[in-house]
Amino acid sequence: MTYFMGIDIGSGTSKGVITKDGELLTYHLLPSGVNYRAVAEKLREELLAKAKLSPEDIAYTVATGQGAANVAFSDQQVTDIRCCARGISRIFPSVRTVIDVQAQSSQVIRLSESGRVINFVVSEKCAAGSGRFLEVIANVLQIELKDIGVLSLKSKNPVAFTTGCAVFGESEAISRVAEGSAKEDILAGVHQALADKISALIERVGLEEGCAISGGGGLDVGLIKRVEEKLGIKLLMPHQPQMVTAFGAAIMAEEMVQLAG
Amino acid sequence: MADGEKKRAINRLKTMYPLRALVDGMYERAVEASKEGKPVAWCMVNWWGGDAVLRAMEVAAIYPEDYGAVCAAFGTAPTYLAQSDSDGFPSHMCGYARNCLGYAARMKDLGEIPPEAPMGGMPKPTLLLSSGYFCDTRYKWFQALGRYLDAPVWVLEMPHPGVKESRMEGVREHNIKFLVEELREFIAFLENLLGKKMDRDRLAEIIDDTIEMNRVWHEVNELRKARPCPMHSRDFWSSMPASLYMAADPKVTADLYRQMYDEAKSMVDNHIGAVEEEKYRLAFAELPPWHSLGFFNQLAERGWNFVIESWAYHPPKPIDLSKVSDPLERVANLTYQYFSGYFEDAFNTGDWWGYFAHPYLEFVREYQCDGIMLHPLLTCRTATNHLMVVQDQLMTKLKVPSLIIEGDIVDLNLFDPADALRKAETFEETMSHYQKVRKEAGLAW
Amino acid sequence: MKSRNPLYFAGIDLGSTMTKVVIIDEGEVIRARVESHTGAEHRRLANKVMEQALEQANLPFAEITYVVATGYGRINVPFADSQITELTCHARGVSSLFPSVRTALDIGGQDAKGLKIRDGKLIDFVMNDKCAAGTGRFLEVIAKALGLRLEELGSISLKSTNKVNISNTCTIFAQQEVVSRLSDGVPLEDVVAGLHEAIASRTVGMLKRLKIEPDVVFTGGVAKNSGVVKAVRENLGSEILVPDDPLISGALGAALLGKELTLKALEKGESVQKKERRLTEVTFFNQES
Amino acid sequence: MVTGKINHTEILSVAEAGLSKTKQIYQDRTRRVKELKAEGKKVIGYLDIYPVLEMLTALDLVPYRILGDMREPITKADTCLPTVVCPFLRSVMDLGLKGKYNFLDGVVMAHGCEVSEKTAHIWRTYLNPSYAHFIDTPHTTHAAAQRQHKELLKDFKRTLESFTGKELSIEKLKEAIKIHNEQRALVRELYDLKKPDPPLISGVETLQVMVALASLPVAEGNELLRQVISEVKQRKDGPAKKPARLLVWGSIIDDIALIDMMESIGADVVMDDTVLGSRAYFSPVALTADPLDGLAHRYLVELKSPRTFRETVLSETKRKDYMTDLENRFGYLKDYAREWKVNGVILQALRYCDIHGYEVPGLKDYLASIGLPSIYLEHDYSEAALAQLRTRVQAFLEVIS
Ligand SMILES: Nc1ncnc2c1ncn2[C@@H]1O[C@H](COP(=O)(O)OP(=O)(O)O)[C@@H](O)[C@H]1O
Ligand SMILES: Nc1ncnc2c1ncn2[C@@H]1O[C@H](COP(=O)(O)OP(=O)(O)O)[C@@H](O)[C@H]1O
Ligand code: SF4
Ligand code: SF4
Ligand code: SF4
Repeated sequence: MTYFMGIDIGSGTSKGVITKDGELLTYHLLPSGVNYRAVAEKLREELLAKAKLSPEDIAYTVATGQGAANVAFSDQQVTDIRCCARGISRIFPSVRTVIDVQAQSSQVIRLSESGRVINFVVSEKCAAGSGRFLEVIANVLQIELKDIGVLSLKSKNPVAFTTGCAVFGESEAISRVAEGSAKEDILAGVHQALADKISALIERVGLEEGCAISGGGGLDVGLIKRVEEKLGIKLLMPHQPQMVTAFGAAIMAEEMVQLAG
Repeated sequence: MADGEKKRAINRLKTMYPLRALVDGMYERAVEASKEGKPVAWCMVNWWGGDAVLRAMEVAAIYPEDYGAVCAAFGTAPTYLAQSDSDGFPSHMCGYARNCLGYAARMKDLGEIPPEAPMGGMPKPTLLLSSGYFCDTRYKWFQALGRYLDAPVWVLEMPHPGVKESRMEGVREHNIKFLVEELREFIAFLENLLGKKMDRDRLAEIIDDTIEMNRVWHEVNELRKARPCPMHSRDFWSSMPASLYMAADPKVTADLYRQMYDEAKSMVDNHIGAVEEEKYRLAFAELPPWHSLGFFNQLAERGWNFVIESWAYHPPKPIDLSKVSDPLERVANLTYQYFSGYFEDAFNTGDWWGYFAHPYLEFVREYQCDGIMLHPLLTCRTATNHLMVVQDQLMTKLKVPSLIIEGDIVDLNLFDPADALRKAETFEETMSHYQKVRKEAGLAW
Repeated sequence: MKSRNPLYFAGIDLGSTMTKVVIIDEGEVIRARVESHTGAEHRRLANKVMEQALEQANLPFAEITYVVATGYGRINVPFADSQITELTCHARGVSSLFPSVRTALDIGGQDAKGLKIRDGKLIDFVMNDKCAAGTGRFLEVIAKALGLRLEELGSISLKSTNKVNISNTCTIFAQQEVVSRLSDGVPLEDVVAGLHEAIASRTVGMLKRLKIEPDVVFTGGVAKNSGVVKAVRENLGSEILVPDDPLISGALGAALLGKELTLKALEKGESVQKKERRLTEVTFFNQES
Repeated sequence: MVTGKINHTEILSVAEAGLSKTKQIYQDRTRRVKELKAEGKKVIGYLDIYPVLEMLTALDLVPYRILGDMREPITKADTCLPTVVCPFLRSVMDLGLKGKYNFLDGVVMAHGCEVSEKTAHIWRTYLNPSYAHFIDTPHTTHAAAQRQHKELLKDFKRTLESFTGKELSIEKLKEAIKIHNEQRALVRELYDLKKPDPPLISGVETLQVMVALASLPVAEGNELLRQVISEVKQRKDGPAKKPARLLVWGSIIDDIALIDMMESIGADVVMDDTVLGSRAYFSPVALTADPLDGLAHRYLVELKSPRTFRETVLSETKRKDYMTDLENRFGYLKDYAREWKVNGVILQALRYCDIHGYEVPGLKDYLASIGLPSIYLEHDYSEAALAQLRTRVQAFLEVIS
C-alpha cells in the first residue's frame, strides 16, 4: 500500500490528488458548492475511479482547506499553509517563498529546504485581496476565468481602480465599460490592484530567492505578470498551481505514515 | 483523574487565587472608603512610586486600566465604548481609555455608579493620578476625563532615556533626581489637596515592603526557567496585578508571593510542569486577549507552555538598594531599574531600542523559548509599536520565530479563535524547524 | 413685488445606485419626482432622467430657475447651477418632511451617513464609504445572488422568528455564507433577517458616534426596506421616523436648497437670470486620465 | 560660522521671486542641503519640533527636518513599525529604510510622542547614523520637569560637542537664538499677511514656505521669508475671497494636497495650528543669562502642543472646572480665530494619533463654547484618502456658510 490521498476543500473549488511513491498519480477538482461533505465524497470516488483503486488501497488521507473538517474519511487534518509549503517544495525544491492566491484570501509562505513553514502571512478577509475579486470582475466582463490572464496581458493602459473594495470595484468596472474602457485595461487594473496587495504581504515576511505562485491565482498569467513587475523577479509556476495544496496534503499523508512506522 | 474527570490542560497554581482576590476586592474597598468620605484616586500604573505615596496618605487607589480588563471580561465594555464613541473619541484609541471615558460619562449622567458596573464599580475620584510612563494615552486619557469629572489630575513624570544616552556620565543621577523631585512635588500637591501631612515613616515602611515584594515576585519568576516550567502565563496574568497595582499592603502581597514561591518550587523539585507534556516553550507579548483566555487551554492541550511574558509586567531585575537611605530615592531607583535594567546588555549588543524590545531577547534566551506569540492590538500603540522589531530581532539574533495573532483588549470581535488556531497549528512546524536551526547555530536550546 | 414668471427648482440626486430628480415650485409643491436606476449606462444619461421629470412637470428645461445636483455623481452634472453634498441635501430634505428631526440615518447604495440636524440645518455628520458592508450594495449583491427582488426582502424578513448571525463582514463572502446557510436548510426569512441585522448593527454603530437625539429619521433607499427599518429600530432601542418616500429626500433637499439660494439672490437684488445651460450627457471619469 | 549673512546666495538670488523659489525648494527639498554638504557642511536631520535647533545652528550644523512623503507607498516600514501606528512616522521610517535620508550626517530626535520616541530608537538601530541623539523631553511643565529638561539639553550639547569636536560657547548659542527668533518673527509677519480678507497668501503657499524653511539653514530661511513677505505684500494676484476662512488644527501636514483640496472647494485656509505651521514658530525664546534656561523653558513650557500636559490651577474648592481647563489649554485658538477672522475650524488627525485624538471632544466643546463650528477629520496620510475627505469638507463648508 503506497498510495496516499490529499483532499483540499477550498472555498470555491475542491481539489484531490492520489500519490504513489511520492509521485503524483492522479488528480481531480470539483466546485465546492455548499455541501463540503458531499463534495469530498464525490472527489474521492472520482479519484479512485481515475486511478482504478479501491478505498482500501489508500494508506492515509490528509484533508486540508477551509472545509477540511467535513472530510469524514480523512485520517488527519492539516492546515493548508503547511500543505501548500510541502507541495511546492516537492515540486520546486529550490523554492523559499510561495504566494498562494486562493478564492478567499491570499497568503505568502516562507519555507525551509525541507518544505517546512518558517514564516507566513495571511491577507485580511476582504475580497479585494483575494482571487474572488478576479472572479467578480471576470463575471462582469463576461469573460471566462481561464481567459482573463491572456487578455490582461494585452493591456497597454491599465485602468487605475480608485476603490479598495471588490464590490465597489465591480461597479467601477461596469462604469468603465460604459465609458468605453477596453476590457483588457480593466482586467489589468484589477491585476495591478491585487499585485499591490500581494506585494504588501510579501514585504511583511521578506522576499527570498526562489519564489513560486500557487493556488487558483497561479493559473492567471495576467496576475503573475503584474506581481513579477511589482517585485522585479520571475515567479516559478507549477503546471497545476491549483493542485499544489492537495498534493502537499498527500505528501503530508506519506510523511505521517513514515513517521508512525 | 482517578474519578475519570478530565484533567485541565493547564495546572493552575493554588496560590494564585488569593493574589487575584486581592485585586478583585480593590473596587469594593474603594466604594466603601468613598462612602466613608475618604479620598479615592483613580490611578495609572506608575511602578510603585506614586502608589506608595497614596497608600501612605490613606488614599484608596483603583486602577481604570485594570477596570478596562474587568469590563471586557464581564461584557459591560461595549456599553461604555459606545458611549465614548458617541462623545466623539476616535474609536482607534485605547480600549481601556474609551471604556473608562464611557464609564465616567455614564456616571456623570446618572450621578452615581452605573448599576451594571461590575465588581461594585469605580466610585467618584478625589483625584486622578496619571502617568508620563510609556504611553501617551495614560495622561491624555485622564486629561480628557475632565469632561466628566472635576477631579484634579496629577501626571507623575518618568524619564525615558535612550540606551546610549543613559550611559552618559551624570545621566543616571539627574534622572533619579528628577524622579525624586517629581515625587516630592506630588506629595506637596497631595498634602495641599487633602489638607493633611503625610506620615513619612509610614511611607518609608511601605516603600521597603514594596521593594521586598518585588524581590520575592522576581524569585518566583526565576523558577519558571525550569523545564518543565511550573507556571503558565495565565497564572502570571492572574497574579501580576497584585504587584503592579498596590491593591493591598505590600507586606500582605509579599507574603502571598512567598507562598506562591513555595508552591512553584515544590513543582520544580518534582518536575511538574504547568502543562502536561511541555513540547513548546513560548513567550507572550504584550497584553493578553482577556476575553479569550480559553484559547490558551487549547494550546496547552497541544503541549504549548507559556513561560514568560511582557517584561513591562515583570518586577525589576534585582538591584542593591542597601546603600540608598532616602525612601523616595529608594523607590526612584527601583522604578528606574525597572525601566533601564536591561540597558547594560542592550548597550553591549548595540540594541538601541533598549527597554521596549531588548528585554525579549534576554527573556527568550534565558527561558529558552521556542517561539513567541505576538498579539498586536488595534487600539493600543504601546503594546504594538515594537512587535515587528521584536519579531525581526528574535529571528536575526536568536533564530526564534514569532506567531502573530491580531486582536484587541476590549473588542472581542477582533480575535478570531478559529483562525488563530489554524495559525498556531502551522506555527508548530516553524518552531520545530528553528529548534534544528538553533542547534546548528550552536545556540543553547 | 412686480409680478414675474413662476419659479421652479430642480434637485437631481445622482446616486451610486439610483438617480432621483425632484422638481418643486415656489410653494414647495412637488411637481415631479422621478427615480431611475443609475446603472452604468444611466450614469451618463442623467439628462434623460431630468427630461422625464420635466415631462412629468410639464415644463421646458428653460423654465427651471435653478438646478442643484447632489449625490455621488454631483460633480459630473454639467447642467446644474451648483453642486451641494448629499449630506446637506438629505438634512434639508428630511427636515422639510419632519421639522422635529435632530438625527438622521441615511443608507444609500454606496455609503451610510449619520446626520445631526438642528433647526433644519446640518451641524455634524459621520459617514462610511470605504467598504460595501453596511451599505445598500450589501443587500443588492446578496438579493441578486438569491434571485430576490429588493422590494421583497423586507416582507420576507418580517416573517423570521430566529434570525441567523452572518459571520462574514465582507459582502462577497457573506453572499457565499448565505447560500451555504440556505443549503443547510435554514429558512430564507431567517437568513434575510440576519442580513438586515448585519447592516443595521453596523450602521447604527456608526450613527452612535453622533450623540443621538430624537427625533431620529431613517432615510435613503434602504429605508424602503421594512426589514432594515425594524432592525434599525431594535438596534437603536428607540422609535424612528421613516419618510413615505425615503429615496427622494436628497433630491428634494437639493431642490429646496436651490429655492433658498434663488430667493437669497433675489433679496439681494441679484438677477436670477439663468446662465446658459443645456441638458447634456454626464461624464463620470476624467477623459484625460 | 553664524553671521546671519548669506554667503552662498546663488540659489537665492534676489532677482528671483520668493514664491517661485519657495515652490522649487518645496519640490526638491534636498537640493540646497546637498550643495552645502558638498561644501563640507554637516547636515543633521531632526524629527518633530522638540529638538533644540539653536544648538545645531550655533555649531554651524545644518538642521534638516525629516518629513514623510504621502505620495510614496509604504513598502519597507512594515518590518519595523506596524500598521496601527501613525502613518506619518511609518512613512518617515520607510523613506529612511529606502535610503532617502542617507545623505544626513546625523539625526536628533525627541520624545515628541510615544511613537516618535520609538522611531528615534528604531531609526538609530536600523540605519546606524554616525551621530544620533535622543532628547527625552518631559511631559509636564512641573518645576522638576523644567530642571530635568535643562539637564537633557546639556546632555544634547555634550554629544554635539563631541561629534563636531568644537565647543559650544554661550555667545554662539545666544547668537543662534537671535537668528532663530528672527525667523520666528518673520513667520509671524508672514502669517499677519493672512489676516486680511482675502488673505494675501494662500494656505497652500504658506505650507510651501514652511516646508522650504524646514529644508534650509536658518539664515537662508530668513532671507527667503523676507523675499516672500515683500513679494506677497506687493502682488496683485493673491488668493480670491472665499466664503469660508478656516483654521486647521491637528497632526502634521507636510504635503499641500489636503490644504489644496480645501482651498479648491471654497475655503481659504488662513490659519493653522500644526507642527509644520504656526505651532513650530509662534513662541520665541527668551534671552536668559544662561541661554539654556531660555531654551529649556521655550521648548517645554512655551511651545503649545497637546503632547505636553498642563494642569489647570485648582479653584478654592480644590476642584477643577472643565471650561477653565479648556480655556487654559485652548485659549490661544480663540485669539487666532479672532485675529484671523476664522469662521470654521477643521480638526484633523492622522489615524492612530493618540496625542491629537484625545483632544477632539474637548476641543470641539471649547470651539462650540466660543461659537465656532468645527469638524473632525481622520485620515491616513495617503492621496487616495483625499477623495473621501472632500465630500466631508465640502459638507462642512455648507454647514458653516
Ligand atoms: N482558469 C483560471 N484562470 C485564472 N484564474 C483562475 C482560474 N481558475 C481559478 N482561478 C483563480 O483562482 C481562484 C481560486 O483559487 P483556489 O486556490 O481554487 O481557491 P479555493 O481553494 O479557496 O477555492 C479564483 O478566485 C480565481 O481568481
Ligand atoms: N424598493 C426598494 N426596497 C428595498 N430597498 C430598496 C428599494 N429601492 C432601493 N433600495 C435600496 O436603496 C439603495 C439605494 O439607495 P439610494 O439612497 O438611492 O442610494 P444612492 O444615492 O447611493 O444611489 C439600494 O442599494 C437598495 O439597497
Ligand atoms: S498601554 Fe495600551 S492599554 Fe495601556 S493605557 Fe496605554 S494604550 Fe491603553
Ligand atoms: S471592502 Fe469590499 S471587498 Fe473588502 S470586505 Fe468590504 S465589502 Fe468585502
Ligand atoms: S501625528 Fe501624532 S502620532 Fe504622528 S508623530 Fe505627530 S503626534 Fe506623533
